[in-house]
This record gives sequence, structure tokens and C-alpha cells, in this order.
Amino acid sequence: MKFGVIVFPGSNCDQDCFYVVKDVLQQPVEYVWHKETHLNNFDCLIIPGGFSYGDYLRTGAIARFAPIMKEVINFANRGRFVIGICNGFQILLEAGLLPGAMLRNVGLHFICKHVYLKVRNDKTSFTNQCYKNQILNIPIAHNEGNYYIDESGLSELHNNNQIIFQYCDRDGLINKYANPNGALDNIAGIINRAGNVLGMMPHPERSSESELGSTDGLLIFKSILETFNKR
Amino acid sequence: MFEVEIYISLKKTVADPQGLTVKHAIESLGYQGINDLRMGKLVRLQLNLKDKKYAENKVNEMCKKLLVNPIIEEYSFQIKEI
Amino acid sequence: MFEVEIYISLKKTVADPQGLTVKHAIESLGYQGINDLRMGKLVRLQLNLKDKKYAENKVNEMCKKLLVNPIIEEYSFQIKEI
Amino acid sequence: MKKEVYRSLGLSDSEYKHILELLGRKPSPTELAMFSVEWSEHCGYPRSRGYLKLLPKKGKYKTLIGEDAGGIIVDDLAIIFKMESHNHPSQVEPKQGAATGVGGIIRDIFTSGARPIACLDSLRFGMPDNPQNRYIIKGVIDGIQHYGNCVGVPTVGGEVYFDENYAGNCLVNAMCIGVCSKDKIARARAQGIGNSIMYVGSTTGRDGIGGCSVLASAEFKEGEEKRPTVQIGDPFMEKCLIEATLEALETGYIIGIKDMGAAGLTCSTSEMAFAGGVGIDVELEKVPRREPNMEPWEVMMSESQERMLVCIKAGKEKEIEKIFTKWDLNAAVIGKVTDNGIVRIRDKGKIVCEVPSKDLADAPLYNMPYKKPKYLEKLEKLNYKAIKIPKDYNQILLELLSSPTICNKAYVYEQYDHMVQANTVVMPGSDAAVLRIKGTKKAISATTDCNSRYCFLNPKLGAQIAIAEAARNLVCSGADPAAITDCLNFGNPEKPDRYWHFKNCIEGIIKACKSFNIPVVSGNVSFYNESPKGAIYPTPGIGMIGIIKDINKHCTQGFKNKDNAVILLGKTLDELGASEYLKVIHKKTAGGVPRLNLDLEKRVQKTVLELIEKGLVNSAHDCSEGGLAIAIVESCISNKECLLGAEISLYSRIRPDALLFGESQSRIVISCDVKNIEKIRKIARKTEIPLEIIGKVSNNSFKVSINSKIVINLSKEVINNAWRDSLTKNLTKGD
Ligand SMILES: Nc1ncnc2c1ncn2[C@@H]1O[C@H](COP(=O)(O)OP(=O)(O)O)[C@@H](O)[C@H]1O
Ligand SMILES: [Mg+2]
Repeated sequence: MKFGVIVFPGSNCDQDCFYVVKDVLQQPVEYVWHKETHLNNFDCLIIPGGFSYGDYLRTGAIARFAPIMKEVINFANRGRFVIGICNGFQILLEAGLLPGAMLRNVGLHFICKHVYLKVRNDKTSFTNQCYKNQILNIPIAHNEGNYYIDESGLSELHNNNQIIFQYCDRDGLINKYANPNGALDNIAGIINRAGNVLGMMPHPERSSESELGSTDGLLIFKSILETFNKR
Repeated sequence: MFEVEIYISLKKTVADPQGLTVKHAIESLGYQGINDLRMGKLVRLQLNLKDKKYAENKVNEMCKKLLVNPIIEEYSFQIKEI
Repeated sequence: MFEVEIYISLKKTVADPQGLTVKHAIESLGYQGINDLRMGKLVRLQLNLKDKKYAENKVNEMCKKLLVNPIIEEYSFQIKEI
Repeated sequence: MKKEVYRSLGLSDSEYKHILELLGRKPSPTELAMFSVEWSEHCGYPRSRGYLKLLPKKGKYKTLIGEDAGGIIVDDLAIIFKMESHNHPSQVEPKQGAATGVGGIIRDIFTSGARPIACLDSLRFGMPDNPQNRYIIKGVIDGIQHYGNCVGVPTVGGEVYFDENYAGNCLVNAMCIGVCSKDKIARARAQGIGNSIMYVGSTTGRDGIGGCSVLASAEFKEGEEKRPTVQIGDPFMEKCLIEATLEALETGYIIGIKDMGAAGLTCSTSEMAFAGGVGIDVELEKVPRREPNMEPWEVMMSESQERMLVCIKAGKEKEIEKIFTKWDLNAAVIGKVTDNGIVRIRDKGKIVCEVPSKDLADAPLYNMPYKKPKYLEKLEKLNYKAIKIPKDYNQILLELLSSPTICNKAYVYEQYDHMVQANTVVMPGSDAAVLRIKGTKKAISATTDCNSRYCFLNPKLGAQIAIAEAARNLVCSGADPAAITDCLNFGNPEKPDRYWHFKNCIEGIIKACKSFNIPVVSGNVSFYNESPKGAIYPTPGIGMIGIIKDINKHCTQGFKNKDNAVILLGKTLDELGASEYLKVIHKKTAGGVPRLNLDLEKRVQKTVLELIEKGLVNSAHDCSEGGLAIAIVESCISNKECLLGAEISLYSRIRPDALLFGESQSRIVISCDVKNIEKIRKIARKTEIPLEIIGKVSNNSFKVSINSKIVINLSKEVINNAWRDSLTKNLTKGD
């Protein structure tokens, strides 16, 4: 399975994602420069975290117009896998591949720490290696992770099982104390209706090796691989 | 040539914790009577165009395409010939 | 009661990397003729006071004490009775 | 030339005379400006170089010293690191001042060819109960997070101290560590006659030339607004610059490269020429600019951020340019290397500077008078008997736990991305950070330390303790201390009492380094840290790195399992002087600094390292501010997901408050499986260090008895609450 990692100026988790795919997941992977205008037979694209264009206007707002994004949108519309992590999630929102928008964390601070996520839907291409309501330990690191969507959008997400991860506490309770950033309904990750585009604020690439304290993030990469191999 | 000032702020329906924090900070300096405070962005630019209508259209376009996210933000602007 | 809009921006003499990046982004969308673009902050608030002069003084004070760092920023404001 | 002009540039009459002699003529305004910065403390170190020369340069590992940043060689890797101050800018514009400090130190690292892998920040502020101090504290933290998070270098550690003497002059010392293959190290020099000098990065504006505006009023125009000396950092640009620079260095066409930090082009041209023993010709109009109509001296003095100067093999300019433009960065050939040793700057054809690089870069050296301050004698003497022995130790413990310097610093480090690059094995919250080196079994451990109250009361001993403590922190994480960088923050060196502190701190550093066999590979001096209330405490910040041989054998400070034995290695002496306890509880900054027996210290460290490497201990934590009691509490509540308690029984004849909160050096608290006790005892016997089993880890409360009488008994939740959110509460007051 061939992965591509998109590199925008200001991306800073591109090398971490690349490393995990290549060295931990042991799959072929290439970088894709944001100025490229076509994609090379990839099976899955990762839009990595970081601060594309410094996040200077709004997170993800400028990256969304990079030349490669047209191709990414086509790729997604053809049903191929796209996963946006942190800034990547924000870019997918700005690009309209996923619904909603990101606001600044309610605490008005950047937050970097390990959090717990509850897997709300284990039947997706990105979570089939998890079990329903499994609690994952994956870190976050962001300033704008306060997910927002209007009411009808929110009920649509619920009705279609598009909410994949919710922030919870160690015992799996989903409440405001377990919500690090004010995100609506503790939303940490969602997929699109078609089920091939995932956006998540936490960083699975930072929790894919036991040395770093957790391997729960690897489940997400393994799920994609499993889906692909089964096809 | 036009001078444009674009004012971008969070929609009224979206909470603005930063505005609240700044409000409290001002109040803690002893100022009373602040009813509501909201933080926003200001974009100032000069547009080298001739026609005002045309320039206004362009500014609207820029806002809609890039500068403003309509899910959470709203904007207004002023344009002045210089 | 007054409605106040405070505009805070970096001094002309100070570099504005954010503004530059946004300018490039707009240009790369195909818009020409942008001469200069600077990003700033917008503070909107309502002040429950009676006297306009007094309110203006208060706003100036808030800016100087809290909202603006005169080393790098400058500000202006508009005040309107409502 | 009018006296006022050179004087207000910071040059003395004799320095001006010296310049006249060197040149054999009057300097041009541009030359005068260039001399004034090159000979300033910031660039030329005229008042400190004499002592800096004495710092040890050799240690356990091969060292790389003499470029902007120094480092050591470990196997095939060069580990480059340096710490630098950005105190004054942070005091006037906390956010941008701190941000540009981070940007500057990161540039120093990647211009040496190393990829920056971690930052640390050592901070000193006034007390957080004052709104002005809070504004600075929050602004500085915001600036560090803003810059560091965006450039994608994890901020993995540091320290924050609060003391009123920093209220008018905060300290912001940023450290960066980078790694590269040892044959890829870049040099900060120009070489090869005919090679090109290229400018890369951001444009040049009138940033930071405030100090030179006198040249305008004297020679050019009157009444120009004084420019701010604070620049706006652009971490996004810097991130692109890191990637482009490392990519460009890969080509092998780069002969030398230097960051344009303080004094920008002046510093980079003259120092690159001097280091390479060559001259440099520059055509100023080729410098990419942000503002029109800049005078030549404005361009030469500008401190615009995110710029670098590169010396490129002739003929390869296009290839290098291509890499920078790919990242949307400016790249312009502005000059070339010459054989005459002269820095020659032309502006539109007219020569505005023609000075041998040596004259600029080799600043004069001054012997400064020093004298021990009188007040010290009074402070050193402390009548212990007069200090009341408290009755309620529960209350005292809670007060100390929630005091700003001792309490939890998560408010700070959780705002920093400390995990990006996915190497952070031990995150902030333990004695030292641990970073794996991908592709090897090894890891780097890093810490910053300095107790400036010690240095104030006894600079020579205080500096030694800073080094001993830094090494101790590394050892507690399982690392062998390898090398240090120092950031020497002092008051006005022209005042003999301040200089006495400086001189003695250096002597202390030298003594400790020699004893530990650790070199000083890089550093920075920041003088004139004064406010109307006086000088700051002398603060020789120590940044130290250590090497962990096997990443699987690292250690952290938190207790892991209940019923583990708690053991104290080292000896508690009857001392209270200079302690946090005296300051917080008794409002006293006085007394003798804790004694330090370097030989014992080394044996304790060696023992702990051996215990960790043999896998015999589950935690290790040194005793520092707040002494033994605080160290044990911290081990109990390090892991917020799994709070633990402890039952501690102490037997001693020294005063209970000294026993609990005194800051005797060379002590480390470990915890271990009961079955390992005998093995540990044996090793401690071999190294002849004091060992005392003082209790066990529990799942309940934190209990301490002294001579069989219970003096502290608090639930683990209560101690946790006192410690965990105290800083957040203090800093969000008024929000
Ligand atoms: N300014 C800071 N930035 C990042 N981490 C910090 C900062 N201040 C403290 N820390 C982290 O908090 C922990 C406790 O710090 P400190 O009490 O100074 O440790 P020690 O006494 O062992 O030197 C350490 O892991 C340290 O790295
Ligand atoms: Mg320690």
C-alpha cells in the first residue's frame, strides 16, 4: 500500500508521519510537495500536522489553495483514503472535504498533552482494528482544536455515525472535564459521509511506538492497511 | 487607488472566549460598564484599482474565498479612494 | 451607551510577517494590485457611560494600559452613541 | 566626529581614538556604526572574553568549539547545542522578545548543519502576584510557544524561577540542541578567493537600529522616530529556512554559513571574513529590502530576523538559489570573497566601509575591576537559633508545594509542543528530558539549572552547585553528563561588585567542570541586567546534555509501584541557608549556601547511574529546592493518573525543618523493588556513599515521622492539589 505525505511550507509533522509509515508500518511512502499538480498512484494520502503558512490567517485557510489540493480533492472524491491530522484536519475542513470549522481552544492556550479518546465507530476504514468504545491514549498538540458545526450539521454527523473519536477520561467518560479544548460534543475526529476521509486533532504518529509511551495511534494506520489489503 | 479596511469577527452565535478574557482583564483594572466585548481581525490593504464598484467586488471575493470562514465568521469593510 | 471599535495594528516601521504571507496568498489566487497588506486586531465593545469625552478618555486609557504595546503597536478607535 | 555621536553609539573616547589609529583616518558613519556593535559586549565580549577563555574545552567526548554553537561528537554524530539570552527585548515586548530569542538560537544550531531537535527555556520572573509581572510571564510563555511550536522544534524542558529581583529585568534564556552526521558540520566562515557571498531568507528593514538613529540626526536627517529594538519573529519563515538550509548544505557547495543575529550584516560579514582569514566585498544595493531609501549603515546594522549569510562555491550559485526559491525564500548574491582581509562595502558604487575584518571582529579586551560587595558579609551570617522551629509541618509543606518556584510547571510546558519530531521519550515533568536518536540505541538527555539565590550569596559555590545539580538531573534520567553550554546573566560589569560576581561564578564553573570532566562547548554573556531597583541575582544558567547508552535503560522521577522501598542516597546536613524554605516561610534570603563535596557528588551520581543501567531502580529524583520532603512528594504525584503516597520514617538529630526542607547537596531519592535492596546496598558500599532506607511507597497518604513522631500526614489528593494547579491559579488571577 503506497502512502503519500503532503508537504506544505510550515508542515512540521510530515517527517514523523513519513517515519511511522515507513519504519513502523513498513509500507512504501513518498513526500508530495504542495506545488505539485498531480499525484503518483497513491493509495492513501496523509495531510500532516504543523503550521502550514504559519497558520497566519486562519489554520488551514491558505494551504487549502495550494496547487496540490485540487488533486487531493479529486483523489478523495474518487473514494481513496485521505487522513488529515491536526493541521491536516483543519485543512480538510477549510477545503470542504469535511464539515465544520475549528475555533481557538476555549482556554486560549496551545495544549500539548496525552489525552484519551473513545472510539465511537469501529466499522470504518480507519478504526477496524479497534473495538467499539475502546479507549485510546494519543497526544494532542494544537491551538485551534475547538471543533464547531451548526446544529443540523451536528445531528447529521451523529445520525451517520461520522463521529469517530471523542475526548474522554481514563475511564471512558465523555464530559466537559475530559474536553481539552471546548470541542462540540467532545469531538476529536470525524469522517466524511463516504467514509474515506478522516480528520482528527490528536496525533496517532506520536503514539505508534512503545518507546514513546503508547502504541494506540498505530491502530489507525493498521486499520487503513487492513482495509486496503482486504479489498 | 483604494485603501480598504476589512473587519472580521466571530458570528454572534459563536462563543468568543478571548473577548471574555479581555473584558475581564479590563474590568480587573477597575473599568466598569463594559457590556460586551468581542475580538476580531483587521485587514488593511491598498488596492491599485480604478473603479470603486469593481474594487468592492474584488474585496468581497477575497473575503469569501480566503479571508473569512463563513461557518464561524462574518465581515464588513470600508473602502476609501486615496 | 457607546459602541466602540478599536483598531490595533503593528507600527509601520515594524515587520508584519503575517500580513506578508496573507498578501502572497491573495496574490496567488490571481488578485493583482495589492500594494500593502497589514494584519491587525479589532476590538468591539459597548461602554455603558454617559459622557462621550469621558468615554473616549477611558478607551484611550484601556488601550495604553492593556490592549496595546506602544513599542510595536499603534491604535485608533471609533466611538458612536447608541 | 562629534563626541556625542560615538558616545551615544556606546563607544568610549579611547575606543574612538583606537579606531582612528587602526584606520589612519576618520571612520565613515557606516564604519563607526559597525565598530560600535562589533566592539559591544553583545558581539565582541570585550569585558568577558578574558575569563571565557579559561573555561574547560575538553571532556569525555571530542568537542567542537569555536563556531557560533559548539558541541560534542558521539559515535558518528555531532550534537550541537547552545543557550542564549533575550532578556531585554522580552522585558519590553514579552511575546515577540521571547519569540525572537527562540528563533535566534535555533538559527545558530541549523547554520552549523545540525537539524534542531529540541529546545529548552530557562526563565526568571518577578512574583506572579503582581499584574505587571504576570503580563511579562504570560507574554514570554506565549512567545516561546508561538515560535517553537510553529517551527516544529519540541520544547522539552527548562526551568522557571520567581523572585522579586527579576521584576524589572526578566531573564529569558533559550537553548537549542541539534544533531547531524559528524562529517556534515558547517562552518561559520568565508573561504576561497572568488567564491560568492549570498544573502538568504527574509528581507531587510529598519529593524533594531534604534541605537544608531543618532547617526541620522548627526549626519543625515533630523527628528526621525526612534525605532523599536524589538523585532517581530516569523516562525513560518524560519521553518522554511531550516528545511532549505539543510537541503542546501547537502549539496556540498556551501563553504560557510552564518546567522545574521545581533548587528546582522555587520557581524556576519566581518566575522565570516575574519574566521576564514579572507576579505569580503559586498554590494549593498543587492540586499533584498523591505523598506525604501535605507541608508547604508541602516542596512548594515539592521537586525531583521530570519536572515543568513552564505559563502558558496563559485559557479554553484544558481543551484543554491534554486533550493531557497523553492521554499519561497529570498536568495541574492551580494558579494564575493577576496584575498585582502578587508570588509569592503559598496553602496551604489561608493565605498562606505573599508576595514580589515580583524579590526572589527577582534574587539579590544578590558580588565575590569572587581570587589566583593559589603552586604554579603552580613547576609552570609545567619543565626539559625533565631529562626523559629515551626509547629505545623503539614501547613508548611502545603505552602511550599504551592509556592511559585516549587509548584508544578505544567501550565508552562503544556503550552509547548514537546513531542513534535516524535523523539521525546521523557517529557517535561521529570528531572531531565530524554530524546531518542532515531536509528541508534542511544538517547540524549538535557536539562537547564541554576539556583541564583545561591549564586547571589556565594557565586563560586553557587555556580558549582548549578553544574552539580544539572549533572544530577541527567543522572536521574539515566544519562552520563557530557557537556555544557552556559548563559551568563549579570548586572553592569562596570560596577566592581557585579564583576566580582561574574568572576567568581566563572571560577566556580571551571572548578566544577574540571571535577566532572565536562567541557563548556558554547555559551553567551548577558550583562547590564539591571533595573532601577538594582542588579538581578547573578544567574549563570547551565544547560547540560548527557548521553544515555541504551534508551531502554532510562529512568524518571515518579514512584511507580506501591510497596517499593524508598531510599535516600547521600547525606542530609544541618543546613538551612539560602533555602527556598527560608525565603518562602521565613522571608529570608540569607545564610551559607549548602556545602558541596564534589567527590561525594560524583560518587553519588556514579552509583545512581549504575543502578539505573542495571535496572535496579524504578525511579530516581534529586533533592533540590524544598529539600527532601518536596523531592519525595514530587515522586508521589508526578503521574497525575496514578497518585501515590509514602510512609517515611527519618531518624536524625538535626532540626526537623532542616531535615525536611534543607537543601543539602548530593542527595538522590530512589525507589525500588524490595528484592533489589541488597544489591543496591552492595553497590553503594562499593562506592562508599551514604544510603538510608527511609520508607516505602504507599497507596494512601503522605506520612513522615521524625524519630518515631509523625510530623506530616496529608492525603495524596491534598498534596497534589496544593502543587498541581497553583501556577495556573496564580497566573489567571484577574482574567
Ligand atoms: N520553562 C520551562 N519550559 C519547559 N519545561 C519546564 C520549564 N520549567 C520547568 N519545566 C519542566 O518542569 C519540570 C520541573 O522543573 P524543575 O522543578 O526546575 O526541575 P528540577 O528541580 O529537577 O531542575 C522539569 O521537567 C522541567 O523541564
Ligand atoms: Mg531535579
